[in-house]
Amino acid sequence: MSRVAVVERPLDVAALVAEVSSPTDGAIATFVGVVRDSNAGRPVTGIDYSAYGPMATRELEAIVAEAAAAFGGVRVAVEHRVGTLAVGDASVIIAASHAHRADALGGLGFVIEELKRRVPIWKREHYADGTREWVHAGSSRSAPLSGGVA
Amino acid sequence: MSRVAVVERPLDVAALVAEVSSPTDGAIATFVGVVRDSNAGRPVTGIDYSAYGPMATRELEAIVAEAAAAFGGVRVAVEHRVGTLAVGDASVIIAASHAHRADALGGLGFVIEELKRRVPIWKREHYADGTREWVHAGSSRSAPLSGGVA
Amino acid sequence: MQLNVLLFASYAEAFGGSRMDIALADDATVADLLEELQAMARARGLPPAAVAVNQEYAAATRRLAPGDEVAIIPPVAGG
Amino acid sequence: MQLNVLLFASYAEAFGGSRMDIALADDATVADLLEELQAMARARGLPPAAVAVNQEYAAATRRLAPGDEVAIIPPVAGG
Repeated sequence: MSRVAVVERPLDVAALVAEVSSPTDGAIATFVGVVRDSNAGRPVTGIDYSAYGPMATRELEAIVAEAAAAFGGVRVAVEHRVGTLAVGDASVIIAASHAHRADALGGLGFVIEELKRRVPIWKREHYADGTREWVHAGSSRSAPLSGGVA
Repeated sequence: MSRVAVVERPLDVAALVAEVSSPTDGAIATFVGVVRDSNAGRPVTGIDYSAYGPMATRELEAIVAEAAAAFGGVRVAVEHRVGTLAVGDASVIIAASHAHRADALGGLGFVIEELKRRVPIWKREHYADGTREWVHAGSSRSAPLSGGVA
Repeated sequence: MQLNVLLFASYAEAFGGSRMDIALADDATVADLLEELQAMARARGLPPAAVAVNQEYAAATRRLAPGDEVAIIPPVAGG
Repeated sequence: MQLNVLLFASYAEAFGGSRMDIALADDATVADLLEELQAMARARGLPPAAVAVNQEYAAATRRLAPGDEVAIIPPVAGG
């Protein structure tokens, strides 16, 4: 019922909404992550996203299965884009559909938080001054099952 | 920054996402309410939505202003459709945009709950057996400031 | 004071139109209007309603004036 | 045992490629691999990483085998 993908093309929110919708469902909640023009006060011009593709797909599949178990069988479609994205480009879209809004919204929140916590995807920001930097916001939480290095 | 409307035409999620997006924002959360094919076990074939238009618009404007105050200036677009809708038609779309996802998701949840609680919009369901019925789910909560009748 | 109140949804259907005249004392409040409606609504099996004055939910103690836009708001069901 | 581990993001950049050979004892665990990496990572200013075995996060006590697909997972930043 659910579907996940890591892709190298632009994302389409209307397509994901159409994909998860069903005559039995009254509520579709979506999340669109977008490249923004600054981070921590530094002007950003773009972001390189990269992924450990097969594992990212497996983790996303596990996450949407956990969401369905926790939120009344919520049906979810997730696409994460990789490659070089410009300001305004969508990096991730999640659509969650259910008969009722509580499970659609609950499932949506669960998927975005878990995605950020554990899916092996990385980003390197490009700044207006020409420099680039890896973003390691979630450092400690990214190692749920093994010890850390360094 | 925000915009609300009660309209008599089909709704377009991609248009609302584009409307609220901004180079400063990294997160857009949306909610799509859809006519579903049953309610409380009865097969539904469609819904008539009607509104007290000017007051519905004022209440929606108040709600998005309250959302902005409570969720870091979150920018919201809301469109609610009225008229006769078929199963699968979107009755309401809310799009909430913010630099960060917590405020986009928080603002979205606030707006849908307040909309359902206090915006003067009504629906009459059409059932497969040819009957029609007013839906009065939120009875007691719809009278926040005055006494009830009957 | 003669009020011409706006009706919606189940109330409009039950009373046969989108407006209805109601006679009230000149110093009537929202509570007085609700009391006037109460028996009529109960007889028709209508759910509890609220009152809006000039497009805002009104407190029961609010005084009504002849020029007010007064509306009966049945339980809402948007979304 | 000679392991050929997968590298990503800051680790791939710091070590100059998407793979790296590491020699470990035949009964090595994930913890042993992390210890082996630790000094190299610290010298390069890299953040703490996790280890995945066969595309799943692995517990520190897990035994490594020559055929395993082993990956170093720097702090993730998807979304």
